[in-house]
Amino acid sequence: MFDTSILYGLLGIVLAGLGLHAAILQRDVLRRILAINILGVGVFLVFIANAYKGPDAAADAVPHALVLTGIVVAVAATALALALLRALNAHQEDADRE
Amino acid sequence: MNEAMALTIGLPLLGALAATVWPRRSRCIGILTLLGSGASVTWLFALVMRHGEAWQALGGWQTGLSIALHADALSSLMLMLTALVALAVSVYAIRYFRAQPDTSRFWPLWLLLVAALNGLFLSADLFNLYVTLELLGLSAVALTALGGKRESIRAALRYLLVGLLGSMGYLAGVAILYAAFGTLDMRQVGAQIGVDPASEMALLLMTAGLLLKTALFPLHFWLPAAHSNAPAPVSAALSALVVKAGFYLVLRLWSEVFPQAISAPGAMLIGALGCAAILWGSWQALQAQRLKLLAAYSTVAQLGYLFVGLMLLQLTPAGPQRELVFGAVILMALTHGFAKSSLFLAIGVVQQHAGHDRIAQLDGTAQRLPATTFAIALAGVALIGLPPSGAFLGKWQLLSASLAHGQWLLVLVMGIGSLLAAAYVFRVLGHAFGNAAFASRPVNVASEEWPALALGMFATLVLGLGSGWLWTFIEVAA
Amino acid sequence: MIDLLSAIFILGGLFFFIAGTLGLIRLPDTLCRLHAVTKADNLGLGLLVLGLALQLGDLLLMLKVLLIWALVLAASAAGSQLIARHVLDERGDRS
Amino acid sequence: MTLDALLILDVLLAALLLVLAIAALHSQSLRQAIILFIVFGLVTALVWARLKAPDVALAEAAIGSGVAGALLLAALRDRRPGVEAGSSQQRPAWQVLTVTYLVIGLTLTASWAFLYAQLSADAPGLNRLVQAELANSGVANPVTAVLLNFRAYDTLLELAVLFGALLGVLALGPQRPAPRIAGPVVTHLVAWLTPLLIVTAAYLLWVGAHAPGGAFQAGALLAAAGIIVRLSGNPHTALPGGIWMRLIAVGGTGVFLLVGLAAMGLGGKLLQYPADWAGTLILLIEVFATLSIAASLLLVYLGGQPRNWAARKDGSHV
Repeated sequence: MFDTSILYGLLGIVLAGLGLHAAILQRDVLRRILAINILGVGVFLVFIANAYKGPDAAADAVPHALVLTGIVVAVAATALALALLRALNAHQEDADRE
Repeated sequence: MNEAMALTIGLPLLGALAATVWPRRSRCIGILTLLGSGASVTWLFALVMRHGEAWQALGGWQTGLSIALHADALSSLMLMLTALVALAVSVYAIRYFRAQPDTSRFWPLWLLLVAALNGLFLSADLFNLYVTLELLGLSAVALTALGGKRESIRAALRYLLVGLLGSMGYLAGVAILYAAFGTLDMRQVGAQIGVDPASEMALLLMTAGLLLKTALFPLHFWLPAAHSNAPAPVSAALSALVVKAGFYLVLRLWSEVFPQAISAPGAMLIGALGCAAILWGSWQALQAQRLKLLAAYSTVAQLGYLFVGLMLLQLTPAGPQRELVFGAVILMALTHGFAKSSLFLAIGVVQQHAGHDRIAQLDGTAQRLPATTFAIALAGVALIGLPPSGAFLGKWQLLSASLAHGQWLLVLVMGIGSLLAAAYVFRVLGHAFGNAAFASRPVNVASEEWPALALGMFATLVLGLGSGWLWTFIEVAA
Repeated sequence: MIDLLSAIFILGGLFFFIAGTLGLIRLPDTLCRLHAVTKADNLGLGLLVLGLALQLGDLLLMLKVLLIWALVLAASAAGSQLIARHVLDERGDRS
Repeated sequence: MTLDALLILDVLLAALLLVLAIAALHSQSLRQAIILFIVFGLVTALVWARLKAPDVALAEAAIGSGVAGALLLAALRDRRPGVEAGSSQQRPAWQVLTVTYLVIGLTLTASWAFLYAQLSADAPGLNRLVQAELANSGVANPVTAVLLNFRAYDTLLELAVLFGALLGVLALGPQRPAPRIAGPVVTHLVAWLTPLLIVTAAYLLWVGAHAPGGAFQAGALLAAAGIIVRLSGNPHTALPGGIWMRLIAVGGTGVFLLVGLAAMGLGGKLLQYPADWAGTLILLIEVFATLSIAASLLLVYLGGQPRNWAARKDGSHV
């Protein structure tokens, strides 16, 4: 049996796998941050794909709310990571100047 | 009961907000709200002691639709540990962060961290736990970076990325559980867990994510840098409380949500990793040149004991024997919480007075900082597991459980671990009591030295002598 | 009749999009590419929006769709101006 | 539309998303990677819309792709040009192979577990409960009902997470210098786009009670207005200084928590709104949450503590 939920759910798992792979293997911090964000989208996709109950039925609202929460948490974490990266670069520049 | 739970989480959160709005009052606000939430933890503790486990669905909606909070023996003991360590660390932090930009940066984040810990210990909802994990992770990272040095920022960034990977693993497990069982409530999920692909995959993903956050060997690679480069009060909280939160969650999930899905080889694997952590962490602690690094590696080792305990817990069938092991694991976790925070605070005092924390150059510390050296000794007694510390009884129970299962290897590993711990503790004390190159007058700043001392006393004396009461409490509240 | 008209508009819009994309890939330098892409945005999206608006049958919804077109137009005009200026700046630096 | 046409759309969207993810993760230039990631976010928003999750689609477009994209591009600009730390080093082949095989194995077992969960376990989910209680929740949009009533505690802590990230960013140092003044075209565009964004944000906030939208989407749009004002080279971001800025930043979490505690004081449980007041209280919480979210995202975009953050009422600095 083939249906939309399964297609998108599997897509989510593959995206999560790609993100995980890059998050472990990439060396550049900015690229790791991108990878973790893509991993996150993959996990969110599993939630939303499961919430989809077909073209005629109402979708499950609870996973939608969870993913909304997840998106905000992800952007908060990304912002903190980028600020740390900026502070680290500033230190690096000071060190280079000396 | 409702009120006690809500205030335990709400007061520190409210304090974090107030300390942000009025930065010049942040210290005062911080101490007051921590006293308040400590009082509500005590209240909750008393209620659990009298009535047993407590459970409530927030918002007044039926369970499943809304988020549930619960308090039982395990969570109220962890809350109590958090409240006491947080108070002691705060008293120390008053002096440590007395310069202005630091004060108003530390307190809001610190209160947020306490709120996250309290929320995590009280939550009974799998997705809500993810949110508390992230709140805990982000505030811990921000606090680690407060040192401002390049090393602390680098360690904080790595800590953040690792923590995010860990919570994503956890969240992926939650997604699969929701797809399979259609609920996020711990009890409702636990009732449906079986030996099926969804349950086992969720168990794997959630455990792996949490082990990354709890730094079980070989996933500990981020911990020494983060814990040794953070400011002293933050190191104390990270080692004593934040990694414990991850362990608490593994313990909670394994014993209440997933017991059906855990296989014996899985439990053995965790135990084996715990053994490796004990040996590797103790060995690295012995090699460390700096006190803070020693303390951080010792945390890696001590976490190993907790996971060995978790394995023994899985192997022991339900009954009074299992309750003994359960109590032993909690006792070990509590003792390490008090001992390690005591050690980190004491190291902070030494570092501020000596200007460094290189072990080889600490001769004469005992003469200048007698109370702090005593605190290090007390913490050391608990880390080695000598009587009368709580760890002695905990280890004793774990050893007898290992013997009961015929696990001779475990006995050997724990023996070697204790010897190594003794070696690294006495290495530090040996230098501290060594002849001073210069004998300055003894320093006595009470608010700086007594928090470490009080925490050390708790680890060795109170938990050791009061441990019989602990098992009664666990029995009553279960 | 309306269906036929909107089909023509949408197909026309698609044609411009494909042409713009081809231009983006094949043309030699940034300014030429910019030219191709803005054509696709303005004309392609305009035709697409027209075709869709005919299908809606609700005046308010039609206005909303047209507003989207106007916003994209303004944004792409400002964006391509910025890109072009950046290109010119870089050329100026090099010479 | 027939089912087959939808299937083609599904397969195309899935393939596009996959290609974009791979390209974003493995493109040579970092700038390209970030731009591809933003496009990836926009296509993700399309997928959410396709899967009947319009609230999530709006949030993804505004926050996941919009604000996150702006943050990433700003981070890119912080770097010294030409330096791509670590990109020259290669990991040893055995590491790459081990990780690749482990991740492939994990992906396959996870797929199997998901298929099992989807096909055999077939859980009904919580939607039945949501629909049954929707009439008592004070709002008509089920997602808003879950976010601000049924699972309001999650949302409270989520606001706290955003607040924590903000505190962390502010503690790391002063904000970035403003970019140089943009040309007249951009300045004019910003001048009439900003009011439009503010109006749209207010609309999204209001409409969230019964249709897709709500505090998070509205807050992100408001933040976007501030970001483009900033990007046009204007040093001001319309944020008030000193205690007012701090009050706005904590207001969302604060009002939420106080309402929750007050509800408990009236004899209910934490966050148990009195039935008649639910709609009003939710709107009140959402208004403050929107302002807080907008201020937090904007401050986080500025990358550090603005000079007037810690100012006292009389304008002097702490």
